[in-house]
Amino acid sequence: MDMTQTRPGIHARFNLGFKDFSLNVDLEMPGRGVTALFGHSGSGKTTLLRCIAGLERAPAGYLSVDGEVWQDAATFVPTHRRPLGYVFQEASLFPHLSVRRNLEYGLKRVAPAARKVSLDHAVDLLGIGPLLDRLPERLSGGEKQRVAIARALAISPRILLMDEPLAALDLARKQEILPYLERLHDELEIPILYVSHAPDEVARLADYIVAMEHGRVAAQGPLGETLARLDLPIRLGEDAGVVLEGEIAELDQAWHLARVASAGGSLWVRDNGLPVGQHVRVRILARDISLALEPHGDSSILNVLPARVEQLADDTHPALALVKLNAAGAPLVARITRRSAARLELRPGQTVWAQIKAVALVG
Amino acid sequence: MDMTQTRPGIHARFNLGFKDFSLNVDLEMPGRGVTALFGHSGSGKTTLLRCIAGLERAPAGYLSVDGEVWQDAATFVPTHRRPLGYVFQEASLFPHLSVRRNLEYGLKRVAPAARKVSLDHAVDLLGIGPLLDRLPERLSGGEKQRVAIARALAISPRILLMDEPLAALDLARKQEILPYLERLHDELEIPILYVSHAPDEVARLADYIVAMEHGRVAAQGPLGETLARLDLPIRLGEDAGVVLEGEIAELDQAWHLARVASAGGSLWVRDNGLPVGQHVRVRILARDISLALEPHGDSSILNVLPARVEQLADDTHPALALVKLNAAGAPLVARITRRSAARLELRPGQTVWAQIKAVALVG
Amino acid sequence: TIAAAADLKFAMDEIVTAFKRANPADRVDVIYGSSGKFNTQIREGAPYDLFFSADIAYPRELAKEGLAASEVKPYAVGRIVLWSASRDATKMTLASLADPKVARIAIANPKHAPYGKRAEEALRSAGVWDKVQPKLVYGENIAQTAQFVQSGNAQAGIIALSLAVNPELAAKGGYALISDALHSPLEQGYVITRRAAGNPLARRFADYMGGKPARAVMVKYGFVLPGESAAK
Amino acid sequence: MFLSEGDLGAIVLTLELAGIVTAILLVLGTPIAWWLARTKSWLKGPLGAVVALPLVLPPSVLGFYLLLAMGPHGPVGHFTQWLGIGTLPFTFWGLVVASVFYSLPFMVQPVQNAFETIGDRPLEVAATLRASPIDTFFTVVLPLALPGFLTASILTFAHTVGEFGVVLMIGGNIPDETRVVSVQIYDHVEALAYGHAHRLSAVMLAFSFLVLLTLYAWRPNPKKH
Amino acid sequence: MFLSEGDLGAIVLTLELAGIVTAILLVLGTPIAWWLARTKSWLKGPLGAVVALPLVLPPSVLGFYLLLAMGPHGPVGHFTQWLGIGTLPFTFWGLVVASVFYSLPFMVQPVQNAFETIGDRPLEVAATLRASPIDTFFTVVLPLALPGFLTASILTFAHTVGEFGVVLMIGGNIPDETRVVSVQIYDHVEALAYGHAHRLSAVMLAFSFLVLLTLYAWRPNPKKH
Ligand SMILES: Nc1ncnc2c1ncn2[C@@H]1O[C@H](COP(=O)(O)OP(=O)(O)OP(=O)(O)O)[C@@H](O)[C@H]1O
Ligand SMILES: Nc1ncnc2c1ncn2[C@@H]1O[C@H](COP(=O)(O)OP(=O)(O)OP(=O)(O)O)[C@@H](O)[C@H]1O
Ligand SMILES: [Mg+2]
Ligand SMILES: [Mg+2]
Repeated sequence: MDMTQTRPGIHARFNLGFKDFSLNVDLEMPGRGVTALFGHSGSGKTTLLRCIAGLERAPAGYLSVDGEVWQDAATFVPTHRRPLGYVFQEASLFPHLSVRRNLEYGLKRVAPAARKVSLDHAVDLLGIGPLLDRLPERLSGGEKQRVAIARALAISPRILLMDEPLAALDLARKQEILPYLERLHDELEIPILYVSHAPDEVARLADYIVAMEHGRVAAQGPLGETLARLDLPIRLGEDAGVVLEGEIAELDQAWHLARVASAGGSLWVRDNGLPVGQHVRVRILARDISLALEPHGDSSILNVLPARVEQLADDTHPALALVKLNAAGAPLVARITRRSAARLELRPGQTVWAQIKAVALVG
Repeated sequence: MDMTQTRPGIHARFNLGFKDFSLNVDLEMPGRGVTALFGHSGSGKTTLLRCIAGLERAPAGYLSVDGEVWQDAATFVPTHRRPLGYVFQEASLFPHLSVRRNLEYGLKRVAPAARKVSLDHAVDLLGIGPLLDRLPERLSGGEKQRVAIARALAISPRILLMDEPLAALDLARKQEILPYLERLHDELEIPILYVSHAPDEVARLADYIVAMEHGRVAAQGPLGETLARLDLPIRLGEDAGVVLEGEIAELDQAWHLARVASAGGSLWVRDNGLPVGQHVRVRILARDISLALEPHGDSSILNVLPARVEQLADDTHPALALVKLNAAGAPLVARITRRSAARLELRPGQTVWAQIKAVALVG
Repeated sequence: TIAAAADLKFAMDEIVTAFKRANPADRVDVIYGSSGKFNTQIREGAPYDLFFSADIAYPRELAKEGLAASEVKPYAVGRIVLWSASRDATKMTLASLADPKVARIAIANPKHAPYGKRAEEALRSAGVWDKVQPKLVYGENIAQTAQFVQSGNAQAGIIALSLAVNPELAAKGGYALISDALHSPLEQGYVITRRAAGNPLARRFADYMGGKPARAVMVKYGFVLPGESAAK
Repeated sequence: MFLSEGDLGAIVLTLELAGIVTAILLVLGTPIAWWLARTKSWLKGPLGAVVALPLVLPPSVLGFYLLLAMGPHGPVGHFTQWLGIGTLPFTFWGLVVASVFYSLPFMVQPVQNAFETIGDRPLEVAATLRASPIDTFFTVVLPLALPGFLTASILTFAHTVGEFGVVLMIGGNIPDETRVVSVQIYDHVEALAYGHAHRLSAVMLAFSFLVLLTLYAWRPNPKKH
Repeated sequence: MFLSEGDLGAIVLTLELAGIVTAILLVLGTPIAWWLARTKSWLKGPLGAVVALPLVLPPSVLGFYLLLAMGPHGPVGHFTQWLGIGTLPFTFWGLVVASVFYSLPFMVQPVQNAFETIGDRPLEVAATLRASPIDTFFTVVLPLALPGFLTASILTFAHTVGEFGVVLMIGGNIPDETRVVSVQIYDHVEALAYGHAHRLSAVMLAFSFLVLLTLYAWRPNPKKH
């Protein structure tokens, strides 16, 4: 085997069989940023995370993280020596310890010098301060899950594995936690492997996508590219779209708006307090783009970009079509009805105006 | 107390105190359709369901379901005598029984004459057929949850309590299960109390909304009305919007579209195979409506309705405004930037064109 | 340390008290128990210096195996009595045990308890064994046998004379001495163990046992001394 | 023959006794364990402690007290005589009663533990699936507590087989009625019939080993909750 | 005085013995229970059964075999003599060894059950939080198995207090060294000194009741998992 040499990023190859299921993956994931694990219920996401954590021992597997070999023919680093944080699909708090002592459990086992995440801050942000002295049996479902997230963060892991961590949380809470996770992976430069069924979470957080199907990897790649592919087996459904990179070019303080200069052109987004020059990412969903043959000044739509039609493809429903556009080099995807496509006589090469109803700043 | 007389619907009044939390609710919910329970993590949703199920015994509580008193000063019907189905927040399968025997557990305890739900059908639809002989410990998170749903359905309950039943499921699976639940409550005419954090689920399923906050009911009312209220403490965020009633007026087979005649006007939606004349419900999200001062024929937007501005209100972000519209008597809500509102000089009484990018058929 | 058969308990306690009064500097501990158990334990190195057995066969065995430091000497002869807590046993004979009103008769286990063996012999000699046998219950030792009778669960029993004169039992019912002609003599013997070969105290106590005060005590507690007959 | 007829009789008697005692204790100990596991009463502690008390007395002393209690002048004896079934000592059923009393903690404690670790959730689920409390008890609680029942049964069975202090006192060592194997082996040892004792001990050990092994084989694998 | 000096000595000795035996068994029984709970080896069944076997023999017969084994001619005796510590019978430590052997199943079985019901998840969680297996054992497994340990300790303690068959055989009833309360009470009963026996029994029962009650009070409330 020539795979034992030092390579950056995460390399994982596992073959593991249960009675009615087998996992066969060979993955290369970036060593930083968020990798979203996607896939149907029962497609093997949890099993993959468990293999990476060393909780499941795939025979003849291989795993290296940033050049460190955690598993190969000769090596099997036991879980407690892998510097990872794991948020289980079920919160799995220690029932005999109070919330506080659950949080401290891992923290105590990390050398003070290696502590990089502020537990107090995590506690505040996850809103579990008032719960610290309770036993887990007295927590609500979402409260448990938040404690489990804080517990995994408290050990300042060098890689974070999260199995649907936000599934039991309400939207408002999610919207508080997501930016925190984003900052975490930016500041600590740790890779996060994130299982989620929520496309908005994925689109918002992920830099890299792995789609699982029947224990195999159906597709993998960087978020932007992958989302713009029209043939992708990942059905993001309502949340198909693209992500563009850019930077804040101008702030409009009166209207609380910020102009993002991206490859595709200028886009106005809500001002989230980021300074001019800040590198950002914007997500544009296919469902938010309508096409017009001419620009209309009297509409409430702020962002209108000229673009060229590149490709038309089927969508999930026969009434709909996906239109891949090229806006000054940046890929965009629009979802419109086939009838509209016919009425506007859309064809590759044509120039249209992409009216973008909503642009979300995602990092 | 004069509350013991027979009243249709569900009447619940509970006061229950934990150490740091108290539940104080006085609720009237319709006796059919789906009531969505909304609220932050820890706001008391699970506790309320438990009180209704009789798993928690609120002193001096009152509960009647369709005129049958389940709890009052003199009565406390024990849980096993209440004809309800309960899907717990954690799947809670019996660990010693196979999936099949978990499903049969409740079924066996229901008189054959009272069995109205086809177990086989539920099993098929939830995709758990291949799992029947497994023990719960060998299931994935989503698989467990699906079994739990089937198990609760199998007893053909007269009221269904569901605590975030779809939280662990992927979008595709959700989209298979939701219509099934819809049909179930239509066909069986059983009320469903449904806890969910997913606004799309709520908007799609719910007829009635109860928003909880700190153990109290912050708002309650029928879906349509409640969603159109701009002052509502429920922050549906991205999924604010309205629901209109209507019926299928015309089918456009070539483009797989259907025209819905609603109070607000004609709307084209994807054809889901429903016959002409069918009563339907369509959901229009605020984020999907853009406003223009004139109609534009050259856009890909199919649905454009004339409407009158009724009210302008703040949204969650200072860059945004919610605009309440009146389209031929039907309420619509649009979310646009404040800058656009200013540029278009929107004010109450003005006539605008509501360009509706997407209309979802939700029942 | 002295290992003494359980039936010696009362007599030995008094003798030891007297011995200590005479020799205040000496320390004497007595342990009571089953002779068979002591026999096994001495073979396995139990720290007993003197062994007063309820059956002379045990010390003889030890002596034969070279575990004794003295000859085996008889110190008493045990007698058995018929006793009842619920009726006047003084008027009973072995034959009256066949009476159907006597549902249960307690004897010590003839297999290993010397008193039980003599009881069986006596019943056989009296010719009532066959009639009585189905009614028998067996005690582990003579004390347990007495308890069977005392608690009223057995209507009669054959126990040691030394027990029957105990105030605890004498208060209830009464006893009838069984003729020693009906059974082989129950010789009780002692031996100094090999361990105590160099222990003068052991020898002094053995000698004291042969002395007059000790013999008087033995008689008082219902033992018949070797070569004498039962005093009634 | 390898074993005497008396030995065989004793073996049969022992198995009968241990089997019956275990069965009775399953029936009797289970509700006690359930009550102790679920109650919130302050009596839980004291009653829990009382259950373990018979263990503290030496068996033959306990036997002695039982003999007094069950004898013609004791309270239990009065009761049984009033029932018209005479007194219990020196009968097989006397042994059974005494062994039940003595082995109670071996049954109650492990079963109580098993009940306690089940928690409320399975009971709640069963209730929402229409199972009455009794139904739930048999279809959910018992199966989930199975390992506890097995442990309890093993301890009870083995202990009843080995016990002889109480048995000797209450039973009176009557062949084919109360002379169980433990007493028989004891007699052999006391009579210095070591060869006989060894043989019988070996048979009992081998046999018990098989019984225990069978019980173990039944034992389900640990469940993840 | 209410109790004689000999009685007091015996009580102290008994508590020492029961305490030491319980402590030793906690140390000795726990790894055995852990192994039995976690192993997937086919030896699990047979070894599990072997642990329960000492129970099957009557105590004094077991004592007899232990006496032979630990005596000057037995294998254990040879070993201890070779170690230069003489032979164990008729010493306090001989009692301890014998009681440990005899009470092993009372410790192992309930603890094994407790270990088994914990399941894998808490161990996995601890591993992801950097706890080594030994660390996990002390910080997660032991606390979660506490009720099992309490039951085991109660059974072991009470049983050691009450046991006298083995103790009498191995200990030889030597005052202040091996004459424990159970033997003392037994002697009193045998000597028909009932009053004395009653008093001592009552003291033992009362005292044990208090000890057990304290143990019970410690017992944590059942946890919902
Ligand atoms: N047994 C209990 N003892 C004390 N407090 C409790 C107990 N059960 C729940 N609580 C508290 O009551 C509050 C409401 O809990 P509940 O489970 O009803 O919340 P919820 O709305 O279902 O939240 P989630 O969406 O997170 O499941 C929470 O703050 C919780 O901590
Ligand atoms: N211990 C096991 N024994 C046998 N089969 C198992 C075991 N654990 C999981 N499986 C099966 O392996 C498959 C993959 O499970 P896994 O938990 O990885 O799915 P998942 O992608 O995490 O699904 P979900 O989104 O529902 O959590 C499932 O079909 C499951 O039933
Ligand atoms: Mg999973
Ligand atoms: Mg909840």
